[in-house]
Amino acid sequence: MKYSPSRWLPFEEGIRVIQEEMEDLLRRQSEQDVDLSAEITALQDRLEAEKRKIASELTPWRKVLVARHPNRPYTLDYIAHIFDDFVELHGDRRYGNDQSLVGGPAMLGDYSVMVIGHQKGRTTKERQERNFGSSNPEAYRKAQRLLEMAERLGMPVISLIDTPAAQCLFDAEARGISEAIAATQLLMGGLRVPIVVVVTGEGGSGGAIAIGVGDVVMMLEHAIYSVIPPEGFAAILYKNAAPEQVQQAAALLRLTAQDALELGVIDEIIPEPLGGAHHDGIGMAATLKQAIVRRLEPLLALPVDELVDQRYAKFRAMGKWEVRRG
Amino acid sequence: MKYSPSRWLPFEEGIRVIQEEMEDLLRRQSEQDVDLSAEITALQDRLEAEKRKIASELTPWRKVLVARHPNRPYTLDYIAHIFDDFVELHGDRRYGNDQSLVGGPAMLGDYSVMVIGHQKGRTTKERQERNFGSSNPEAYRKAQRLLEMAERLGMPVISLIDTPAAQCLFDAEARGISEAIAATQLLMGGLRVPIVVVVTGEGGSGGAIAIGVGDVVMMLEHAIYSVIPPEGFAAILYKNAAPEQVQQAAALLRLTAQDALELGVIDEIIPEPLGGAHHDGIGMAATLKQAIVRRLEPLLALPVDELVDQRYAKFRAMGKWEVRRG
Amino acid sequence: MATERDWRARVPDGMWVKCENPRCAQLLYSKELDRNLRVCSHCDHHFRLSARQRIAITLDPDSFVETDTELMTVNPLNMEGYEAKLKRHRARTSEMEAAVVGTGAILGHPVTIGVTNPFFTVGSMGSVVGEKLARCVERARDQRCPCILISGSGAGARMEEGILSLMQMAKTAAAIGRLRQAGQLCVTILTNPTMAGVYASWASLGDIIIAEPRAMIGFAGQRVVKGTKSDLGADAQSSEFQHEHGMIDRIVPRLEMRGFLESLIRMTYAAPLRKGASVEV
Amino acid sequence: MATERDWRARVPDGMWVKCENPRCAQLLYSKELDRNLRVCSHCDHHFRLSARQRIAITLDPDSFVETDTELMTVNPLNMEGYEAKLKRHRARTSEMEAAVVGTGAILGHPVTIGVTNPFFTVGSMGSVVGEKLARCVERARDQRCPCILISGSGAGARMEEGILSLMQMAKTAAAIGRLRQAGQLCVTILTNPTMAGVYASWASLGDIIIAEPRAMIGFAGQRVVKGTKSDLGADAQSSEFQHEHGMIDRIVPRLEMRGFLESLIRMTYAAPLRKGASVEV
Ligand SMILES: [Zn+2]
Ligand SMILES: [Zn+2]
Repeated sequence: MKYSPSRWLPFEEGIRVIQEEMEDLLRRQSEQDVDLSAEITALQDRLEAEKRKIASELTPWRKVLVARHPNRPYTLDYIAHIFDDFVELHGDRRYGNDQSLVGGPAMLGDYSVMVIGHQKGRTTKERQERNFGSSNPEAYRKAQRLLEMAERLGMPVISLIDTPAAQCLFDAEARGISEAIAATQLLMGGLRVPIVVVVTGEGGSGGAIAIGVGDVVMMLEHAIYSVIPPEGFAAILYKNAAPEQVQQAAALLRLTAQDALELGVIDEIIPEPLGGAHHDGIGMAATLKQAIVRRLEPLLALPVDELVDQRYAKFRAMGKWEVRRG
Repeated sequence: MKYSPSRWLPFEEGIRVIQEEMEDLLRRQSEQDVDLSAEITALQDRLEAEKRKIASELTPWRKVLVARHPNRPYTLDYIAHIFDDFVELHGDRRYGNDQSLVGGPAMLGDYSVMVIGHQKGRTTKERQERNFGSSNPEAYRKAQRLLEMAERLGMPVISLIDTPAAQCLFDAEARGISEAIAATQLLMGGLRVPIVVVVTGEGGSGGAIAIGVGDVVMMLEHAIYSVIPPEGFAAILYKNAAPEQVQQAAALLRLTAQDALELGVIDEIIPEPLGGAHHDGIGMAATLKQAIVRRLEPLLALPVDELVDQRYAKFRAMGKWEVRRG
Repeated sequence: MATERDWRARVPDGMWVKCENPRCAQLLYSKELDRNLRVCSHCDHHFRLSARQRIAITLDPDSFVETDTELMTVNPLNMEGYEAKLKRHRARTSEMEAAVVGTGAILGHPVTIGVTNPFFTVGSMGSVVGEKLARCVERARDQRCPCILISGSGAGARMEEGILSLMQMAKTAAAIGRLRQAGQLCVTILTNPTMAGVYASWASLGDIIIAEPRAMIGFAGQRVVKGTKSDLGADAQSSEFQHEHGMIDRIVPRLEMRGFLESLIRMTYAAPLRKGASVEV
Repeated sequence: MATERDWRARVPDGMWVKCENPRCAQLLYSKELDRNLRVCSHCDHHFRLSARQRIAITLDPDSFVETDTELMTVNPLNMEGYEAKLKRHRARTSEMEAAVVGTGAILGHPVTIGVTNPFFTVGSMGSVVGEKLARCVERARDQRCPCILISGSGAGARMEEGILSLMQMAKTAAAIGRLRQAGQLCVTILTNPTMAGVYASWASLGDIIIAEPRAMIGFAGQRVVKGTKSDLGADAQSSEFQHEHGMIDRIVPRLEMRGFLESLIRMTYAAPLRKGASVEV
């Protein structure tokens, strides 16, 4: 995976310092032909320790920053490393070719699947072309088309979620962003092939759940899944929210993978490399692939009516309430 | 039905003259308190004879003019006179509310049906709003939505065709007019409720066949059904086609109801009032209603698989060819 | 009867009430306003109605039987202030939650009905609201009758229930999917306001979608839009805009709504190939 | 072999051929042009290919078996000049009609294939073309294999067969509808030109729609557009415009087309819940 030059989150300062020292050591070793392997090993241990420390201190707000990290692997990165072949398909056959969501058939080992997923951009130009992963209605209508195709052709679906939120500007409203989100959920709710959903980065409200209805729903360890961005929630709670208030809002929302698991919204947390997926995208993709295959194969064995009934029952059970007696 | 002031086709001059005489007589009778009933009866006979004469001389080109007559009943006129209740539904849930095609559930006697049909405008303003009955993609996507709803709810479909052609300007192209026409035909081809199609006026090429796939296809006596407007065909055949050449092109195209019946494209011709439906819209609606009910009821009794197979076989058989032996 | 009690509770004590529309502000005789289904006779402003008022003007008299009242909201995220807020809204509205659901009839034809109450947390959808609506849709499927869902929800999802409220979108959407497969009609009626997570799930999924005039209807909450520097105009979030752009079948004034529904329900039951006979409720 | 004969027949006698693209007009060595699948190595212009040339560059070698050759065009409207026109095109192309259909394989996987020939009446669709394509689609359904349809049709419907040619749109669309229900893939490949009645029926109904670069693709024929005073720009009728507006999945250069199809066909056959086993052809 090719990333733009490393960018560091504020709390990653320790890692940055050690990695610079490491580069120094390696340079000196190769330029001056000295053996610094002992120092390098020591530094590797320090790096590992620092990453562990950071990982242990990942507050919900820090997870938000990790989930949004510009070096975090995106859907097309995962596709490149998980699938052996991928044919990206384009267009909603109605209006446009929205690039904030990608999809198409792909080979997962010996069998084919249909992959859909939000796609943020890596470069400035690509970010704009992909609208920062915020989808217009056309993106969801493309997804619907691919989902229906997958059902007809008998391909299971892999859906990767990574969006700050659906597009909410005038044009999106005029072309029915609400209808697009609603109809995609309805379609996935009854689709007669297995669906595995993974929140890989930002699971941003309606834009996320639109492609979030599956037989299995997983989250990467530091991904987030939220009904509203913490900034938006803070704006509702406080006037001109200060940074600490935004951080507090992030905690209140229970938006981490650990929260989602506890609340019964997801089935599994997929561990990330130490410090986050942005430190080892290839390792992350390998872990993700294993999880997808492990979850998908039992679903392929289920009779389709049972599969669809189970998926329905799964989402029907979501939510918490009490039953008042007589 | 309320029409704008009568407009006369060139070959209807004889009718115009007699009707003016008739109005004169009726005015004199009421103003001068004289009995002119003998004269009136004689004039009525002359009017009838003149209409008969015109009817016998309706060339293909004249039928084109009758089919396009601005006083000809339109879909909403038929709906008003055939159905006991009608709830017009709007919008494609994607982009727009195209008024060149109307539709919604309606009561046909004791049972409900889903009606769709092109709609030209009567007044100048309405003509523009309805784009002269030339449909944009949204119109066909609205039709698709209503067809799918009819299938779910178990309502048979009545489709009334009256369009010069589908819209072919830049915007229609950009929003997929071809896809919209193609997908509507595919949908109607397999819809699991009975479909009765009637070409009531202009059956203009792709815009017409888009909603023309049914178990029974009928045409009004002076309606036309054509792969291309005669003007367009003349333009292909001749450079700067003269009026006679356009008339000749109309004849070559075999676009009348009688041609369509002979060529196996329609099942029945529904007779029009003498001189054309524009002389008696209410009478026309009554005849049309009878034909629809008579054709629909046997279809309701068919098992749905058989219904759909028959419809498929019907269209599969269309066309003429020879089989070369060994 | 609960409906009657609530209806009265919402009428101001005085005989006169000022029109809510600031550009009208006409003084209206409260009994006449009620007779007019709480539509201002001067400016046609449609006052917000509670869930029970909606049910009263929608169903055949005395046909409504409430269901699913045993579902009680909890505080799954331990969100500070949520319980107090619920308590406040319960006291103010005499309702336990923002949705009222049940069965009833229109012209004697069985229907199920689910209504969100804009007076209770602006009709936001938490776990109990989502669950009640899903059960309402499922009941229509089981009893093979049409389902009528009426939205009045300015907030969409209920923030205090976090991600659980987001899941209610998928839950209600999936339920409507099953109703469609069963060939039963779903009509949604959008009233002021219908926004965000509600509009982006069940409210947009009616076979037929009706809106009251000049209701605020849209995806993005105005506060959220402001925060993200949108150029969204106010007009884009109206019944009229949504209708013009093909999202809403009809805008029906409140005084014509019952008649309109009667036509729809009559025609639905008169479909000659309708799936399944209706079951007595 | 017919394919070979035809392929040669389309190569000019001389060793050098001028690029069709007037802005290029480069002299190309004809054998090299053939090796390059008749794509200009200077300007990337894609020369038109006959139906048999298409089949040759699409299917596994020697896998094509032509079907439905017994269908013969008649003159159902007694249109003056139609028979002479057919005769002319038959002589020019050594083909009986504008469509060639049959069965074959890609990577050994069975497929059916139907191709319209832009050199025969500009690939227009009359009764025989429609019937051949419908049978090609039905054969894919019967044999439970993918169907590949390749359009090169500037005229859409064949005017000389009037209303009967219009009906071929409905016929082919309905056939693809049945193929979909049977869970078999339909890929359409749009080449220069794909217009009107062809684009508004089967060409737009592929599960996956591919186009060659810079092909003229659109609904309205330019002559018709002119007659109705349209403001349609030429650009609107191109692969690139249609792709940008969401109508076409991918624009694939001819030299990459076979590899692209291989991926699609391989993945189609590798779908774990694929309906029906494939039947040996
Ligand atoms: Zn007022
Ligand atoms: Zn060239």
